[in-house]
Amino acid sequence: MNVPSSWRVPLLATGIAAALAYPLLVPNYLVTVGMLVFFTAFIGQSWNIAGGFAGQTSFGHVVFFGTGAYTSTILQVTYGWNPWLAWPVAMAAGGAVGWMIAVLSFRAGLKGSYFALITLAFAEVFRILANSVPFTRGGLGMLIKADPRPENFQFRDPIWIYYLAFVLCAVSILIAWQLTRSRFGARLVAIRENEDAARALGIDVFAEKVKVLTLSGAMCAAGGTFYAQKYLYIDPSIAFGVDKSVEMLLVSMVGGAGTVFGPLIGSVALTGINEGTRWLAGIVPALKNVQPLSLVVYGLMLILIVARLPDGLMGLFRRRPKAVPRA
Amino acid sequence: MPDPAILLAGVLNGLLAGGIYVLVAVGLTLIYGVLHIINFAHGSLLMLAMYAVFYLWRLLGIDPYAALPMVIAGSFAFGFVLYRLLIGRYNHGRDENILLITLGVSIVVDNAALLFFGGDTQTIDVTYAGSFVELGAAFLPLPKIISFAASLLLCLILGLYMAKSDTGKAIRALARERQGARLVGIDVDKLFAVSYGIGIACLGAAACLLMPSYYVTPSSGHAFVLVAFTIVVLGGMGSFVGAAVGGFIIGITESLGGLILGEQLGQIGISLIFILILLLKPTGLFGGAR
Amino acid sequence: MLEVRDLSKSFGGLKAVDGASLDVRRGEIVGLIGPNGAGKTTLFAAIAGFHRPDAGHVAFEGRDITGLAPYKICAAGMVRTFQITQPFAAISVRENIMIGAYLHTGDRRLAEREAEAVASRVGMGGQLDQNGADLTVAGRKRLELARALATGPRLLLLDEVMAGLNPTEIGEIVEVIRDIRAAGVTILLIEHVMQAVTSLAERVYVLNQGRMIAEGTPAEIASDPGVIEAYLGHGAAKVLRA
Amino acid sequence: MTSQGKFPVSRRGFVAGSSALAAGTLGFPAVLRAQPAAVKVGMIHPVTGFVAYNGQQSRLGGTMAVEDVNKAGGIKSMGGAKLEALLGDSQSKVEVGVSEVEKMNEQGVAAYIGCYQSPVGIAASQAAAKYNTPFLIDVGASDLLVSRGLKNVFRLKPGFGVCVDDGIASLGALNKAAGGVAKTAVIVHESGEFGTGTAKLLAGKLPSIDIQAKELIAHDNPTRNFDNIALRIRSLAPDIVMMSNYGNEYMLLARTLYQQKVNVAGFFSILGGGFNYKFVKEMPDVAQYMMDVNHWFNPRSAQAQALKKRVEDGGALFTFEVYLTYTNVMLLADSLERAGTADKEKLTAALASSTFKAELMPYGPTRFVNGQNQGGRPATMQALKGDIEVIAPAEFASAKAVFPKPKLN
Repeated sequence: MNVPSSWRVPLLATGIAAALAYPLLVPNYLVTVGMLVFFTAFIGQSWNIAGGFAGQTSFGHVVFFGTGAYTSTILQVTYGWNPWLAWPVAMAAGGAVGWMIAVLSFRAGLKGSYFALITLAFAEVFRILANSVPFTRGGLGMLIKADPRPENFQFRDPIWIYYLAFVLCAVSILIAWQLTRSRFGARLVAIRENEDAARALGIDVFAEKVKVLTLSGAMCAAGGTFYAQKYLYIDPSIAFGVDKSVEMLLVSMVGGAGTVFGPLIGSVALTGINEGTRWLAGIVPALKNVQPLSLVVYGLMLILIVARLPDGLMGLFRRRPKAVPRA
Repeated sequence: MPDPAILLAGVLNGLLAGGIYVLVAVGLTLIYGVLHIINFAHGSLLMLAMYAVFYLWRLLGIDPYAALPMVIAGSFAFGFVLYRLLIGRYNHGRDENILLITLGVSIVVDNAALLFFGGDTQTIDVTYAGSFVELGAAFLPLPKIISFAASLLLCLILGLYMAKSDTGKAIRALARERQGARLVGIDVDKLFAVSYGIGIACLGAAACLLMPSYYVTPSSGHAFVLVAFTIVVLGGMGSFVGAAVGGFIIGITESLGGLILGEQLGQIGISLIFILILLLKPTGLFGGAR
Repeated sequence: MLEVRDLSKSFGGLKAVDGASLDVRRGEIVGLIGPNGAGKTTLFAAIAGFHRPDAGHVAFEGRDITGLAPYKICAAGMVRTFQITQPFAAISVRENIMIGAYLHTGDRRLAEREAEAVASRVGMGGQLDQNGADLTVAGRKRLELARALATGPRLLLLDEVMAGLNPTEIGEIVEVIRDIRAAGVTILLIEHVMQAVTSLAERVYVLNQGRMIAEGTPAEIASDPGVIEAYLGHGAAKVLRA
Repeated sequence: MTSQGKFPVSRRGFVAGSSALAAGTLGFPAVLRAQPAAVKVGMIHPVTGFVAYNGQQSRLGGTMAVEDVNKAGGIKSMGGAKLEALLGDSQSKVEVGVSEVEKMNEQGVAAYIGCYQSPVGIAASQAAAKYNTPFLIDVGASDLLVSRGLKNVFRLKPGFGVCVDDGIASLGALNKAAGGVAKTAVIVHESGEFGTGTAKLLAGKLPSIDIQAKELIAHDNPTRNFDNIALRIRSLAPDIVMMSNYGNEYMLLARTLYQQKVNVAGFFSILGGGFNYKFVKEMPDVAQYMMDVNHWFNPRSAQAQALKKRVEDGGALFTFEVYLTYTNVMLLADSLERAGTADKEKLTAALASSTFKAELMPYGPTRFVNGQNQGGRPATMQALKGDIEVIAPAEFASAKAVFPKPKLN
C-alpha cells in the first residue's frame, strides 16, 4: 500500500477498534450485514490466496465450501459430533479435496482458463453427487437442529457470530499478509507472474501450487462449516451452487486480486451496494415493486468499478504496474 | 441396460439435442479462440435473443424460423456494439477485467429482462410443434429435426466464411498470432468486436431454433452454458470443427447417460467427460498446441 | 563440470538437437554459437531440465541430471536465464531477485540483503524499487542475470544476454560477466553474434542444424570453414578464402 | 426494539440509544399519526432470480390482501390499525432471506410471510424465531419447515405429505371407478427437496391403491430436454405417469410427452408446478385431461371468483401463489383481530389457537398442530377444454373427471 508506514499501525488499530465497536452501536440487522461482509471477505480471501496471489484462478471454489459444509454437518447430524470438533475435520476434508484437484490438474499441466474450467466441473460433479448419494440425504438437504449454545457453535445473539466472522476474516488477512513477506508467498507470486522463470530459479512449481490449493481449500471449507452453523440448513445447490464461487471471485477481483485487503474491501463494497440498492428499493415508493432494478444497479456498479478502477478498489490506494500487453 | 432399439433412439435424440449445443458452443469457442476470454454473459445473451424471437412471434406474428436472418443480424449488432462500447473499451488490457465486465453485463441483462419481460415462462406455440417423424423406437419432433439441420447448415456457412472471406481469414490470423496481426496492420480492436458479434450471432441462431421446442424465462439461457463449455473444451478451445463434433458427442453422451444411469446421475457424464478431457488431453480433440 | 553427451531432442519429427555433446570445465567461460534456428536454446532447455531429451546424457559435477526437473537442477547449482526475458512484472526488482535468493534461505531479511548485494554486483543497485515491468531491455537482461545469480549457482547458463543491447550496454554486461566468473562461477553462454563471444569465452562450440560442427578457441572457430559456411551459406568459405 | 435474552445491559443501552439514530439515518420513518400505528407485515419472496415469477405472484397476492384488509377498516380490535406491507427480496439466497428478516425486525414487523423456497424459509423462520416473531409459510413444501419444534412457524397450506395422501386417495377412487385400468406408474420428479420427497412418499403409497411404481426418474433443474425421459417412459409402458416438478420443467415435460405420443391412461401430478391457467390456455391440446393435486382455490367461493377476476383484469394469472399469500395475510389479520394487539407473544398464541375459515380455499377449519394446519388440504384438478376444473374433493368439485383419458390416435 502507498499509505505511509507511520500511518499503518494507527490506521489498522482504528480499523480493528471500529470493527469491534460496530456491533455494539448498530441494530441487529446491520450486525448481520457486518457478519456477512466478514464472512464473504473470508471465503473471498481463501479464493484470493490461490487465485490472486498464486494466479490459479478458479471458477469452482465452492467445491471446497460445500465439502466443508457437508463434512461438518454430516459429522454433527448423522454421527452426533460436536460442531467445533467437526470444524477442523471439515477443514482437513476441504484441504484434501484441494490437494486432490491440484494434484490431478497441475500434473496434467492445466493453467489459466483450463484450470478455471476444471474447478467448475469438479464443483458440478460434487453437486450432482451430493444430490444422488444417500449420506447427504440428496435433495432433501440437511437440517441442523437449532440449539443456541456457544459450545454448540450456535449463538443466541448475532454479535457473537459477528465476532467469529471478524476473527476468521482477520486470520485470513494475517495469512495473506504473511504471504506477502514469506518465501512461500514470494514463490506463489513468482509462479503467478511467470512459471518458467520460477522453475528456472529453483521453485518446485507443482509442489507450491498443490500447497496453496490445499491451504485455500481448507480455508474455504472452514467457511462452509461456518455457513452451515449460521444458517442451520444446507442442500446441494446451496453448498455446491455456482453462486458462491462467483461471489468469492467477485469480491477478490473487485477489491483487488492478489492484495491483502482486496477481498475485504471488495466485500464491503459489494455487500454495501447490494444492501444499499435493496434498501432503496424498499423505501422509495416508486421503486417498491421493481426489485430487479436493484440488481440492475448492482451490475452497473460492478461494470463501473471495472471501467474506472482496473486494479480493483485497492487500486485507489496503491500504484500497480501497467498491465503487460496480452501476448 | 435398456434394449438396443431404445438405445438407438437415445442416440438419435442426443444428436438432435446436440445440434443446438453446437451453435451455442461455436459462439463460445469463437469468442474464446479470438479474445481468449470466457464470456460470462453467454447465457444471458442467449436469453435475450430468445425473448427477441418470442416477441417477434407474439407481436408481429413472425415464425421463429423466418426470424432467423433478423435475429442473427440483430444479435451480431448487439454483440458488436456491446464489445465496442463496453468490453473492449473498459477492460484495460486485462483478461480478468473482461471476465468481470461480462459478469456485470450478465447481471444487468438478467434483471433488466425480469423488469421488462416479467418472470413468467413464455412459449411459442407453432402449428408444426406437434409433428414428428417416427424412426424405429424414436419419435423425432419436427422442430428438433429442423433445428438440427439448420444448425449444421449454419455451422457450415460460418466455417466457409471463416475459411474463405477476408474478415474470416483475418480473424483466424488474429486468433493465432495477436501481436503479428497487429504488426501487419489489421485493425485488431474492430476484429475483436466483429468476433464477439459473430459469437453472439450464433446465439441468435440458436435462439430461433430453440424457441419452437423450448421456453424462455429471464434465467433460461444459463441452462446451456455449462454444457457449451464442456463442448468447447472437448472439441478444443477455439476449434470450430471441435465444437461441432463435441456438440454431438455431448448430446449423445447426455442422452445415453440419462437412459442408462438415470437422468440426474446421467448429467455427471457431462462433467466427467469435461474433467477427463482436461486431464488427459487439455487441447481437446481438435485443438492445436496451446 | 558439465558433460553433455549425444543429446537429441525432436519436436514432432523435426530434430532440433541431434547428438550434440559438449563439456564445460570449472572456471571456464564457454560460448555456444550457431545461426538462427540451430537448436541452441533447445539444447539449453534440455540441459536445464525444461525439455526431457529423447536421447543422450547430461551430467553436472559428475552426477547424472538427465531429465531432472529444472528446480532440482537449479538447486544442484546450475541455473539458466532466458533469451526472451521473463521478469516478474508486477513486483519490484528487489523482490524479483529475492525469489532467486530464497533458494537457500527462508529468511526474508537475509534474502533481502542477498538480493541487494547481487543487485549492486550487476549494477542494478539504484533500481531496486522499480517494477519488473518498467525496466528497459538492458535492465531486464541484468535482472535475468541477477535473479539467476542470487540462487548461488556454480554454473550459469546465459541465453543471449547481449541480444538487443547497444555497444555501450554490451560492454557493461561483458564486464559484469567477467566479474561473475572472477567470483568463481563457471559460465556457458549462448550468443548469436560471434564477436560478443570472442572477447569473453576461452572455448567456443558451434551448433548448426542441431549438430555440433566445431569446437575450439574463438580464433580457431573464426577460421573454420565449416563454421563460416554454416553462418554465411554453402560455398561461402571458398569465396572468403579466394 | 426487542432485544433477545441475556445480554449485557450496556449494549442494550447502546442499542436503544442508537436505534433512534439508525432509524433517522436509515430512513425508517417512525410512524407518528393520529390513527393507531400500522401493523407491519414482512413479506419475503424471491422476486429476482430463478423463481422470480413465483415470488412476484406471491407478492401480488400479499399486497392485494393488505389493501383489502385496510379498505375494510383495518384491524378493528386495534382501533382500525392498518396493515403495512414491507416487501423483501430473498434473491433466492438463504443469506439474503435471513438478512431481510433482521432488517424487517429493526423496522418492527409484527409477523413475516414467505418465502417460497423451503431452504430460504427454513433459515428465515429460524432467524425470526430468535425474536419470537410469528412466521407464516405461505408457500414452501418441505415438511422440515414445521418439524423443528419452532413455536413461531405456521403453515396454513398442507405439506406434501398430505398432498400425497389426498392425491393417492383421489387417484385410487378414480381408478376404482374406472375398473382398475391403471396398474403401473412411472414417477418423474425434480431432484430437489420437494420433488424427491414427494416421489418417495408416492412410491411408498401407490401399492395401497394397487398401483406399482415401475420407476422413479429424477431430473435436474433446469432440464434442457425431456426427449429421453419420454423415450424411457414409452419403453416402460406404464398406465399412468406421475410428476412432481417446478413450472418450467412441468410444462416442458408435458409438452414433450404430448409430442412424443406417450399414450397412457392419465397424467397425474402432485403439486405440478406448471399446472395453471396459462398452461391450459396456451397449450390446450397438451394440457387436455392432465390431472394435478395442488393448492387450489375453492371454485364455489364467490370471494375467490371475485379475486380471480380482479387478478386477471390486472393482467396477471390467478396462480396458487397469489391466493395462498392472500389467504395468509387474511389469517394474520384474523389473528390480530382476536389478539387485539401486535404483541408477538399474544399474536403467536392467537395464531396457534386460530380457527380461521380460509374463505378462498377448500379447507376445513384451521387447527394448528406444531405449526401445521390440519384442516388444509389440496384439491384435485383436471384440465378440460382449455380450463381447469376441480374434480375432488366432491364438495368443491366443478366437473366430473375423465379417467382413463381417451387414447391418442
